[in-house]
Amino acid sequence: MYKWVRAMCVVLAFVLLVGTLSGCSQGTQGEPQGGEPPAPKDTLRVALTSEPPSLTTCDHDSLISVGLNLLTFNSLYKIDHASLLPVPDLAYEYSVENDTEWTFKLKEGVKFHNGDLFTAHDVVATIEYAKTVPGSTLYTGSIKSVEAIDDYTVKITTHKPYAGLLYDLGYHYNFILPKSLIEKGHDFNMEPIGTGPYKLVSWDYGNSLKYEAFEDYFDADHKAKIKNLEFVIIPEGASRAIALEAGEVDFVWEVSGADVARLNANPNVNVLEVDTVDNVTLFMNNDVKPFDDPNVRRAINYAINRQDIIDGALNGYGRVNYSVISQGFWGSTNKNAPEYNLDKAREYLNAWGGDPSTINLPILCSNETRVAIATIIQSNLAQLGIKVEVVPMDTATYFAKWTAGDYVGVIASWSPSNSLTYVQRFHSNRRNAYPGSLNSPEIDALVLQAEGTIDNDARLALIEEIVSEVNLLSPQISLYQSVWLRAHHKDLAGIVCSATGYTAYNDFYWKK
Amino acid sequence: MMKHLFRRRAEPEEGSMSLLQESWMRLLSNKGAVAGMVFLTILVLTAICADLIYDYETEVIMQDIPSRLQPPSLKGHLLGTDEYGRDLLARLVHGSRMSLVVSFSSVVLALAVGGTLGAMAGYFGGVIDNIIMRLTDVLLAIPMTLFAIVIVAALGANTTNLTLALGASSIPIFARVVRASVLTVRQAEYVEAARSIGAKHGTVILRHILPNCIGPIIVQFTLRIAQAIYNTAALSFLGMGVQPPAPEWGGLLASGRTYIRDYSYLSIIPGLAIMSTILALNLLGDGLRDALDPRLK
Amino acid sequence: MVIGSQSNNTLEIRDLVVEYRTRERVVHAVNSLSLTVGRGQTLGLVGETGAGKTTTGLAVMGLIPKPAGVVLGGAILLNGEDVLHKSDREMKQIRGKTVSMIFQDPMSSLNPVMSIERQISEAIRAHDRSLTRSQVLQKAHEMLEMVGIPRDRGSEYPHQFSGGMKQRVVIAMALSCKPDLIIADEPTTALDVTIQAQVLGLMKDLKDQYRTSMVMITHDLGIVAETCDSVSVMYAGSIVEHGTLHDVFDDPLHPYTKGLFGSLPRLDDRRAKLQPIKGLMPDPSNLPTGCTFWPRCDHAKDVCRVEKPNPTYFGGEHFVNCHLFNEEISGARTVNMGD
Amino acid sequence: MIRYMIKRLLAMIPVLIGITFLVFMIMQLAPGDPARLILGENASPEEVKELREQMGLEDPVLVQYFRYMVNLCKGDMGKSYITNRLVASEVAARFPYTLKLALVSAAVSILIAIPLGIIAAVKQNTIFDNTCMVLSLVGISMPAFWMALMLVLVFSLRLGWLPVQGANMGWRSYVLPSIAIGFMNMAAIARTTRSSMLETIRQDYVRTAKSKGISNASAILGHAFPNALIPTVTVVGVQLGGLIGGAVLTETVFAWPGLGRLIVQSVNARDVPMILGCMVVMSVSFSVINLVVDLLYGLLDPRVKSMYA
Repeated sequence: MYKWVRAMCVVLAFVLLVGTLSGCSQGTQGEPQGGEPPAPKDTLRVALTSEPPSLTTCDHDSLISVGLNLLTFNSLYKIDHASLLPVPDLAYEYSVENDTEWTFKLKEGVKFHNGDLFTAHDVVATIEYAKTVPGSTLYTGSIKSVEAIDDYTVKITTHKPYAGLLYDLGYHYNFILPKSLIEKGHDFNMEPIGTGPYKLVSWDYGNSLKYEAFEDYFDADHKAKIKNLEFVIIPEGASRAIALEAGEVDFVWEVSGADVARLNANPNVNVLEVDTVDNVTLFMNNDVKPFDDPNVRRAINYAINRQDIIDGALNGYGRVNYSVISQGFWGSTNKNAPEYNLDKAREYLNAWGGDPSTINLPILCSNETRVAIATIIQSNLAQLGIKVEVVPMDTATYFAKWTAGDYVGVIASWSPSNSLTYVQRFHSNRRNAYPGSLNSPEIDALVLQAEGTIDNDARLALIEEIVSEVNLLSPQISLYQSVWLRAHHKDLAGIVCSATGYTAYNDFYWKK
Repeated sequence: MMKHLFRRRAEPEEGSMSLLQESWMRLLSNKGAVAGMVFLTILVLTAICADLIYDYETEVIMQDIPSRLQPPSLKGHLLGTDEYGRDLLARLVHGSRMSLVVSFSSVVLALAVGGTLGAMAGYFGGVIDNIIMRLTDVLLAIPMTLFAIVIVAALGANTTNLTLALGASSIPIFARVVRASVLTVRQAEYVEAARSIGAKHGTVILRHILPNCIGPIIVQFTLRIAQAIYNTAALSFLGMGVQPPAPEWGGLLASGRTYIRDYSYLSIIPGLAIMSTILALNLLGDGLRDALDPRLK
Repeated sequence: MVIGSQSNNTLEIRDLVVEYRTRERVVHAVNSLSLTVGRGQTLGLVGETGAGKTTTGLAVMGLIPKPAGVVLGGAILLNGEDVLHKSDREMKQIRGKTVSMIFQDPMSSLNPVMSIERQISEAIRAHDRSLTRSQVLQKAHEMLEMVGIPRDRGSEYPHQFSGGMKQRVVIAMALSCKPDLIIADEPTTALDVTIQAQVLGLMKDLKDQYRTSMVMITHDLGIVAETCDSVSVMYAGSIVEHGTLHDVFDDPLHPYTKGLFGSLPRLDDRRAKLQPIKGLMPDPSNLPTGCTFWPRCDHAKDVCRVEKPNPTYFGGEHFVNCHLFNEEISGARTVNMGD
Repeated sequence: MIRYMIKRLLAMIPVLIGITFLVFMIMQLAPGDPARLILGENASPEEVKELREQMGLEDPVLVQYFRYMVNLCKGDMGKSYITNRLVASEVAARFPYTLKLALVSAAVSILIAIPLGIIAAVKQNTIFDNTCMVLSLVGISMPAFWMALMLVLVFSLRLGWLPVQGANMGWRSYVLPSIAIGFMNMAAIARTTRSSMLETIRQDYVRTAKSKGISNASAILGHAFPNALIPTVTVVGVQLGGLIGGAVLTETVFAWPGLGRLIVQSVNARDVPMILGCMVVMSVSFSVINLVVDLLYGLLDPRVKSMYA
């Protein structure tokens, strides 16, 4: 009898629980909670998706870390957020002699956070230090030597004529550190001391980072306008949106597509859609049959419906791209890019001559969005009779397999700052890092030529040529360019978000 | 004390019933355990017949973007659809198979390895016992979930590794249980007798000792399955277990979590499934313990 | 100390009825039981396990386990006051102070995680709040020494004592507030024979010293013979025979009493066969009608199955509840009991 | 007692060596090259090889393990592959968060569960008892991470009372995570307290206590409860140990900056030194909890205490 009562109670508790919860789920979804008073006007709070792996300049390739590096450091030339062109930063002009010797004139009176005065010696020390850091070749490899002509003149010699130098100097590896601290073996990860508009105040691991405006910042136009800058780490998309609505943060660095509608409905919040150069691409292993045949790759390229992917897997937030390079760079072109066309696809398949049903394309995916993309590709290619296998895996395995060349197809993305860096990746010498990528002597020659062309227009023409040639070869298939979503409190102004993913927090200010 | 006296007298003197039958009757008289058993039977049947109910490729895996995120309704999808337009019920049903297979096989694995180790330790004693027990000391000093996570971290996240990891982390518990039971029956007369007529060690363990430790093992087995279901879901929730798009309850919860604000059914329903299964196993486990070991009652 | 006219008796129980009610059944533990214990007297309450002796003792203490146990009727007079109608608060005052109980198993009746001096102090402090902590401790030590335990062992825990020593502690605890009545529930059953004698001797001495009345619950007739002034024989919840020690031992009347003596080995005639009482105690949830003993009685008559017997007195206290004596008092002694 | 403590502490050493060895060896199975992981996709094979030598990865595994242990004794757990930060300082920064949360939830769950268990036992089979027991059965069956999500759903998303995640809102940040972690413990502790109380309130010594004339309440609290505490402490210990493992999930749900989330991040990034560091700290705390529980037995139960001597 008692046991029965107890069993009934269990059932009842269940029903109640389910009832309550589902009741809650259908409950009021009305006004978002805006109870928090607006943030004090001298503080800007930003929600980040994850903790920066590092605050140093030389040991990471993380978008978040570079974004924070930009707060504390400057470079000789920086990549302008709007134009994506190199513009003067710590240097104010440069000149090139016999195509390999670059002389930079440096700004005077620039101070580091620790009070040191910035001079040419800091530049020499920084670049020489960066060259010793493993993994820096991509950014410092072209530089043969650096010397200080005088305190405010520095000469950089490249191994051979190299057009990408200004861009390279704009990468985080070449952000300027004070010589005195480099020599002391200072841990820039704990104390990132540079010349930047903000100083790091504290870092609560896994939780938050606090910055403070650097009063002696040299660039009066870009001096930080908000005194305190605080980053809070909020991994979950919905949580970031809620934090913004509740006034716990003022700026969300990455909004999840699922939250846009709700945030748009909130009068206190603006959502920004930032078109980026982040190119999400299906890489095929060009060493594996039949993907060594450009006809097969082109056929597949023609058969993939990008709009399906953007609608189905991305909540509509993406831009169709057919070219191997991201659109938006100087030198980007769509020439020869295979747009969605099933007839063309069949044509190329016939040119290949094999039986499509023998083609099997396993695609490695590191997250569920990519699984969704691969699934759409699967149904696209089914129309050609090509079989696609969706292979989900954890990031670490995915990464290990990809860099070891142990793959046939893989979805990945890349967002360099300029078209030259982008096309350099089509050179076969990058195959040691990316096994199975393009291997074409003609393209290699063109890339080398472009690297050595200092003249801007001539180089951009060369880049266009490379892109259109590579488009014909179709070594990889661009799927879409990401649209990154940012959101901020409506009183926040001066917001600049670059297509490369960065944000100039020092230009933000509070209205009123 | 009085109560105890009366109970003893009231119990019918039916020596004819075998111990197992008696336990079974006791189990049946426990309503909670019966409820648990009924639930689990239905669940297991569902898992077995999952393919008959929903086709894996077309209904569980295949995305149907136009019908994404439809809330539960009696007309369309009973439990709604997920962010890729897949029927949640279909994924739950197939997810039950995944959860049950992973947890069951991991516990069987743990029982096989842990049981053997425990039996050896208990039966042979001495150095072997010492080595095995120190080993379990080490394993027990690592929180179980963490140990499973480390194994998955090393081997990579997929279903097989998850099973291995969960199995490995339960080994010490079975080793302990079996060893303790073996120790209590090792000295029993029938074991001595079997040994004295020259039966092999293996035979003695398998034929004489293990059947007599079966009670605690069954109880522990049930409770471990509950734990394994939990851990399967937990690791998949962390992205370290079954990888999407394969359905697993914890994985469903993880992907539903993104939509918890507007489509909370995606996170409520899989959680309820996990909870009721564990609840059923706990009820059954408690019932079994009471039934198999009346002294604890 | 003496209140009212009828309180020559420390304890007087009248028609006590106690039941245990569980979901499945009702157990009739004590049925219409009456007994009296005179001042300074010791009454032996004798019977088999399950006869309701302990329940009777607990009823006096007001410690019948609730909610299963229910006192349905009767009266329990302690020094003339009916304890059945006392409030919890009043009962608290009575327990330990007026009546205390020594339980069967010293192993389990001491709290294993509390030092013995604290357990004794607790009893003292419960009835005298005016004492300081050290006075209480002092008293507890005195009690310990009185039962033969050195005071410096007071800070030890029960598991550090042997069974006999533990029972001494229990006795010290029971006597610590000098109660008028002690109910000793098989105080020596759990002890070795040699220790038994010591403990019994101690109890007897202390009882005399304090002029305490006592109910000695036991199934051991030897103990009764050694310690008691009068004896009540209990069967299935009621008294079947009562008398002074001599009455009952020299002249047992009830077939059950005789049976009890018959199941003892006799030293004077070692060849005499033991004559155990046949059968078992009846299920107390399903007692036989009429005389509860008839299913086991060799002399059962038709009337025994139907009617409850009334007491038949044989001068003084001695009475018996049996149909064999109800009608033919004179012939009773000549009844051939089957020898 | 102190000798016993020292003995127990010394006995932890081989167990810790075993744990580190086991975890170290398991992590050797991890595919992928740490050097490649550190350098990223842009490094050349020569650079990778150079770094491998620099890191001593070319040495035999046992040598690597020995070196790790020597460093560990010096308090050096190495550097993270991903962040290049010292593992020791990172772990030291994260551990207090885990510890604080564990302590708060343990304290709350114990303070609630034990009285509930006692009352349920005293009022056995009443509505109160049945409700408690049903709730606790549900409690021990409810996955903590799901519970966490449901709490967030109700109290943060629907009602907006408490923060969704993080540790930045003072005490309000602690409420939901500690409930999520503590509920299961509370259920388990209440169940054990109840069942051991049911046993002890029927013990003879409780009756003895009452026969001395002390009140029912003090008999239960003064006699039954201290004895019932012994099995309860065992369960509390097991549950506290579970807090450490369970932290992984709850901290992930609440983005709590503790060790649990750190280990999940490190696993996802295959950051071996960080995983090892977290495992060492968590296993040590796990062992310390077990030790404390064992010592508590000694305090609660004189029988155990005399066994130490």
